[in-house]
Amino acid sequence: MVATLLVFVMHLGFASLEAGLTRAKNTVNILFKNTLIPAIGLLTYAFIGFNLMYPGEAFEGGFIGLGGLGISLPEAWNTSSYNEGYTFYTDFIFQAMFAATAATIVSGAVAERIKLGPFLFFSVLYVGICYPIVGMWKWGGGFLDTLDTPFYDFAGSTIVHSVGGWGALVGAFLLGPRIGKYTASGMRAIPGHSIPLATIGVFLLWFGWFGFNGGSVLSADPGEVSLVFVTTAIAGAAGAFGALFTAYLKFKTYDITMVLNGILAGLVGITAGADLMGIGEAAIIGFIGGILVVLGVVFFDKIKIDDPVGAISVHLIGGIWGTLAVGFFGDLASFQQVISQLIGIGVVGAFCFLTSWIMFFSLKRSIGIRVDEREEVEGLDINEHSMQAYPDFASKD
Amino acid sequence: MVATLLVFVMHLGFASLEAGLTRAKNTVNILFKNTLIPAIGLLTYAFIGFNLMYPGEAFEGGFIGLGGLGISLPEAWNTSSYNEGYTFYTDFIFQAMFAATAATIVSGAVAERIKLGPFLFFSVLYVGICYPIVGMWKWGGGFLDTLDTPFYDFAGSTIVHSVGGWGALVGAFLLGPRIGKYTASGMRAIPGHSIPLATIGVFLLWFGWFGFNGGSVLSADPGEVSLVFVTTAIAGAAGAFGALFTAYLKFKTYDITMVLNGILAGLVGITAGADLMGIGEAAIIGFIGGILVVLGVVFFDKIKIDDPVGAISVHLIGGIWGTLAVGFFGDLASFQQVISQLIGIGVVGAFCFLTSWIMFFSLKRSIGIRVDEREEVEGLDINEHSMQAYPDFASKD
Amino acid sequence: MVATLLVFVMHLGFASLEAGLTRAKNTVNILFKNTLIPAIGLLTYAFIGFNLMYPGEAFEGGFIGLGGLGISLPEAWNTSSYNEGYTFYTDFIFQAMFAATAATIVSGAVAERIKLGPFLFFSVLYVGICYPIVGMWKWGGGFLDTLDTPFYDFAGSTIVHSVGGWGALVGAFLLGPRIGKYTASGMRAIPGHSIPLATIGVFLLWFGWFGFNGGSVLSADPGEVSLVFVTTAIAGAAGAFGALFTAYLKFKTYDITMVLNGILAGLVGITAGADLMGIGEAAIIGFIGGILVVLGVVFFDKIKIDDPVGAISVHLIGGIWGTLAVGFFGDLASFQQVISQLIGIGVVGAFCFLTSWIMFFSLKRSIGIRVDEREEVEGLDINEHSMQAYPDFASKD
Amino acid sequence: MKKIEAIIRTSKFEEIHQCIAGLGVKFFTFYEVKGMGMEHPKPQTYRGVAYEPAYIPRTKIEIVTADEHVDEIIQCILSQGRTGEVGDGKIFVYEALSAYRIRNNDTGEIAL
Amino acid sequence: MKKIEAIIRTSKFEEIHQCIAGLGVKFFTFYEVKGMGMEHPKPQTYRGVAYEPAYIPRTKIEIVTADEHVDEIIQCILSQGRTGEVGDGKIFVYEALSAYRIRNNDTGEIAL
Amino acid sequence: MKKIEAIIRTSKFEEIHQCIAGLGVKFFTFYEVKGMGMEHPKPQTYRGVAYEPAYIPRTKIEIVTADEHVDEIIQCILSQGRTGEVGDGKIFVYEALSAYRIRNNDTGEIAL
Ligand SMILES: Nc1ncnc2c1ncn2[C@@H]1O[C@H](COP(=O)(O)OP(=O)(O)O)[C@@H](O)[C@H]1O
Ligand SMILES: Nc1ncnc2c1ncn2[C@@H]1O[C@H](COP(=O)(O)OP(=O)(O)O)[C@@H](O)[C@H]1O
Ligand SMILES: Nc1ncnc2c1ncn2[C@@H]1O[C@H](COP(=O)(O)OP(=O)(O)O)[C@@H](O)[C@H]1O
Repeated sequence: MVATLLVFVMHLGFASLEAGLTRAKNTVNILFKNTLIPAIGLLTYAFIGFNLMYPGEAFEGGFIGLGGLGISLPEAWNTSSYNEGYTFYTDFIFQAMFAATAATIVSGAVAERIKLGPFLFFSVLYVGICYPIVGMWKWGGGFLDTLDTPFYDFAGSTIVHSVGGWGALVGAFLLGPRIGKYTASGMRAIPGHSIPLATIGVFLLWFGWFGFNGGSVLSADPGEVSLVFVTTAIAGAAGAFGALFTAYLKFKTYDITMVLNGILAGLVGITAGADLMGIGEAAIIGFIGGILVVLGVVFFDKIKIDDPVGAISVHLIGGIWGTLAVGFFGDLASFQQVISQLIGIGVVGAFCFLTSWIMFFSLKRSIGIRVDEREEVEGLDINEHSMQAYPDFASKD
Repeated sequence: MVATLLVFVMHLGFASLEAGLTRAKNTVNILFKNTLIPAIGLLTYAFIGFNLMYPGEAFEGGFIGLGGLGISLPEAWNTSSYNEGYTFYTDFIFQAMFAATAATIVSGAVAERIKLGPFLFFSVLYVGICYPIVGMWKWGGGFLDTLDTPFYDFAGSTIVHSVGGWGALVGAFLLGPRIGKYTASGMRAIPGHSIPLATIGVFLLWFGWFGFNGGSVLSADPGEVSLVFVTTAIAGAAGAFGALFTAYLKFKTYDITMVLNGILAGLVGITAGADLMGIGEAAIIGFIGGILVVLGVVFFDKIKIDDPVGAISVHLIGGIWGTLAVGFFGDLASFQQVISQLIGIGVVGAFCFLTSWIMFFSLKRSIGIRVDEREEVEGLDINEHSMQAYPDFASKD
Repeated sequence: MVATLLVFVMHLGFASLEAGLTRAKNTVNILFKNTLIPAIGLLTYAFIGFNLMYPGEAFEGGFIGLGGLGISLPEAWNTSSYNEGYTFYTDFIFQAMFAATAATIVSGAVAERIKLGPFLFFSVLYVGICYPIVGMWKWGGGFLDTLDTPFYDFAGSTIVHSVGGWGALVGAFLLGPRIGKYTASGMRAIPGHSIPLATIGVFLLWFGWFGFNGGSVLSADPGEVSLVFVTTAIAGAAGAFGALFTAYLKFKTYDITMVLNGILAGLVGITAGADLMGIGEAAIIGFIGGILVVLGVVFFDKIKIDDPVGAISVHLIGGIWGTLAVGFFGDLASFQQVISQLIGIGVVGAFCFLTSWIMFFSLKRSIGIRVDEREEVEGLDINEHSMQAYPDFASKD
Repeated sequence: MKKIEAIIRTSKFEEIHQCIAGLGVKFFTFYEVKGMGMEHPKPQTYRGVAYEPAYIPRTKIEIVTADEHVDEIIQCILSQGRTGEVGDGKIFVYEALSAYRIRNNDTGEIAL
Repeated sequence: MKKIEAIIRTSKFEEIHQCIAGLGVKFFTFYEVKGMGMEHPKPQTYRGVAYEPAYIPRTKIEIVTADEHVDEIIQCILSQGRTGEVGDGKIFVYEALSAYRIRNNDTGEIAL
Repeated sequence: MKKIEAIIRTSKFEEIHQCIAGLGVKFFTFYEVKGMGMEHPKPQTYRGVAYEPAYIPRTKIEIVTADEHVDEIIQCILSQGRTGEVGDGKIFVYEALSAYRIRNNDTGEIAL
């Protein structure tokens, strides 16, 4: 149950990180979205998500199933006979806290230019429907779980992070870059407005990740939970160094935002196999995650997909890497497993890419997804919220 | 015991929220008060509060009782025979962390104009004496607990939040509004200086609330604790939307400060009956809480009671609503229960109103409670603390 | 295991506090260091530290021992037979989180003028080697633990905080004061740039301290853990008042930075004997800690050792006081114990002073430890990181 | 055409603004400046070290106006900006050679 | 020697900068100011209370230049600074008596 | 009466302040400005993208003073503000027509 709270804190972590890495004139907007997202996640999950994700035995091995609307209590819900050491509600609330994560990831990548309404609309559908459907494939006993060599994703490198990452990729692509990011005379930097806020965000995310991974043990077995804690801690630490070295080699600066992204990439990377790895393997996975995230940021900038916070690199690239790593390292490593992992990555990717494309594209064609140019230049805070994040301070832009 | 820590974090939540919703020139003052308040709470509660609140069986059904000064250990204090799964000290520290909450609530409503000394003096008395007396009426086995249909207040919608709310109301009224808030030409906005700080505050409060409510189960029964987690999460989420919709209908803006207040009002609302409600009922209670808080802010502005952070609306209105809701929804709903709830609300309200009036009024007549005009205009930080919160930044006012 | 997470949060607390109490132009630098330090701590501890600290029975009573490199799992590591209620990994990760604390303490005292590279180099060695050697003396069954009256240091007033404090003293001394701090015309104030950040930091540290101390019970005995929680809470609260009164008497201002330091000094003070004290004793120890920290700040300013955040006063003076207090108060109080405590303080002090002197001095003579004057005046952020912490705001300096 | 620069107490800005708006002067520019003068800034203390911040925050108003309005604007500032205590600030007047309205190339007094 | 002061839309700074750089004017000073004028600031709302911030943020550019460059610089600002909507700002010109380069005591136009 | 405007290195403010205080000049106004000039701002990097911030932060000092003090003040600034490297800044002098002390309506040089 503590794990549930830690996952809750991650939403604050995301809110802080994304606010810190964007400009002061869009801060209210980012915080507004990231405050509503967990609320949306909790409510939609209660209404429909939980049943979509865990439809029950009738749908075992299937693609989609719905066990009813709302929450209907099983018998003996309040005793731990429901699941060793866990009650029905413990299970529900832990899963519900997870749910909103996918939308938070998208929020970072589309920041500073997306319209509020369409984004919230997308979030409701993505969190309420797409995420639980994907989740069901593996965690709800769906077909990915019943492969010969079952697809393995311990706490959601693919099921959670890549789902968010694909949505982020599609959203950032369909929106186009922020004004002034890629100009005729080359790429321009748009620095985030508060490094302390971003740092607080990453520490809180790391903190929450212990719950994210630790809680996914879904039992209070101290042996396994402690192992997961260790791999989570080591992978994050190694990710910091992976990103630090790569960024230094490429840019010749000690870039704290890259170190922060590297920590997250290390964490996303270990998420799929947190219970399968030893210390050394966790360090390698984290370190490579940290390298990949820096290369990812450079790559997406090169193809002019503008992701202000690096969400695609962290969650999509990190998620794919972590999922594959289960096939290469640790207790399940085998060629068969690599294939299963690739199937999982591919199927989930195709589904998420498609559904988020459909949603963003039809929103774009109908009500539009991007604020108009003047609003973007003046800032979303003034225009969408008639507010300022820091009214007492003299700020630029 | 984890719950204790979560309640501790709430003090940081209050500090951040109140600092964020007030001006930069009063930030040191707010933080100073909110740093001392938990210290005051812990020390007075150890010295006298705990005994006032839990005077022992001799005072059962009574109005006031004192079981001695300081902390005297019962036998077998360090084993769980003291209380199923709980030691004496666990009980003490959990209650002690609660204690200071009432003063923190007041602190927000009287912010930006109250003198430091009188406020701290008030806090010591209110936290050290008034709060435990009220607490004893219900939780210490006092007369509210021995009504025919006992007054029900699970984790303190009335016993904690309204107690703070009444003090806040009286304090804000006797102080009068901040200079420039209600002028001849109409009401003026005095925006809070940091929305990120306020957002961090609310997330931390929500986080802590799981401990506040979850810990009030006073046993580690996983069934009940998990239910309480779910209702707490859902009520907060519904509160966000209740406030969002109401604020949008009334003001046509997406006001993040109202969403933040709405979350808190939802949480205050569910606090009295967190263990009695299902998901649907929690959602309704939270949603209505969110509506009420917006109406409350508008109402208090209309009658010119100036509450910079909305503390009265959140804690007093939310607290009354939550306490009543126990009579309308959930396992205890009955007409009799409504009456008992009304009795509780009324008695506690009368007592708190009276005692805080007496205290604030005699302070006002003797040493004065309000800083002088020039100090208020220049800011309390410079005048009461000879310091600035952000000396490196160019700030207005 | 929850305790582990709390200790993790302390690193965020340190990062926030140190960033808040230094200038905006050095914020990225401070955050960069404090983000890498826990990563360094985790990795070095996994590689070598844990074995240095707990070399096994073969080295009982010794000065230094090494049980191998890397982590080798004992049998039955994943069951609680390893240690009542604890697995091997639980133990490792808890200790690993502790490890980096010593370097974080140093980081605060040498802030705003030390070069990044040499500092990180120092940190790796200090955390990777010096800290575990000292830790082994007591916690790894070394000679301090096998004295006739064993040296007692419950959670590390000496073993953790003084270790950091000595390094901080040596570092700050060898670096010299920040430019402009002690001028011909007297001492000048260099205010920290964000009091809210500093306040958040101290609350998070206090929060984490419950894990630091509570987790050091090394068993889930609810009686002892709850006692430790109470003493930790009370000592922090009393420290706040100790510092408040002292600062008011000396400076005639309500200085929040001193109150924050006072809380920390109270916490450092209780750390050595958190399980031995009652409420009253905890209050006295904390209160005196709060007094000492203010006197310490004044003293180090007088002898021109420039410690921007008060780390030496908090951790070294507080640590010595707390360690001594075990001899004066509580269950072990005796003359013999005072002697043992003095031995422990002296031996650890001598070792840390020497090793950190050697390291800092040889770094100073070889690659240099201080940034050049222009870099210091312009800020480390621009010069070492080519970045600004708050690029959207107009800031001084 | 003259340029009036007034360095005023930030707290008096609103009154002065009202007064000159009453004269029909709707256009001006202002910004925060730091002043050294006879008034001394409130001493601050940080960790036991008292210090005087080097300056007092003030607001500077700049109004370019036709010669005939100069006196009445100055009267407004003098009357509304005064507390009588040290630190009320100063007004300076300068000659302006020409003025342009960027929106439509208006030149001269019509552009003010 | 003249001093040109232009109060412009902050969003037009970049275009104007390019244009005057094209004239070979590499030296100038600018800062953020607040303007009162015909354009009204966007109303804001805080907790249900709508309010107009008292001003519009603008940028002020100061260029001291030899007499012969004044006109072309003004043309730059007029052409690049215009949106045609209320609020484009103003340009004022003043006489400057002398100029010094601190680095090497250069005086007069050579110091510009 | 003259107005001296000096754009200086922020780091030289203290020295210049001391020097002119030594001349008995206790009143002046200053504020932060941004400068374009021959010195180039230190390049920054953010997530792999190097960029030059568009300007250098500088401090502008404004002193209105009687004609006879102008030269000595300028000497102070020239001597104390110099590092000899590109970017030391400039001093400009303008004519001021009149001055008023808001506190007591003093006018002319007595108001300075
Ligand atoms: N000669 C001057 N040149 C530039 N600014 C001045 C001058 N004299 C005064 N000021 C500005 O006016 C402000 C008020 O001056 P002060 O002497 O404190 O007021 P008073 O004359 O009312 O006592 C100063 O802080 C400074 O900013
Ligand atoms: N006479 C003046 N003196 C000083 N500043 C002025 C004056 N007139 C205009 N300004 C400045 O120019 C800005 C733009 O003026 P505005 O009247 O809105 O533009 P426009 O004339 O294009 O409609 C104002 O906000 C103000 O800062
Ligand atoms: N003609 C000018 N008009 C306005 N400001 C100027 C002018 N020339 C220089 N400045 C200001 O002076 C600063 C220093 O100029 P710079 O050319 O770098 O110094 P230096 O001449 O010592 O090399 C510039 O950043 C700018 O703010």
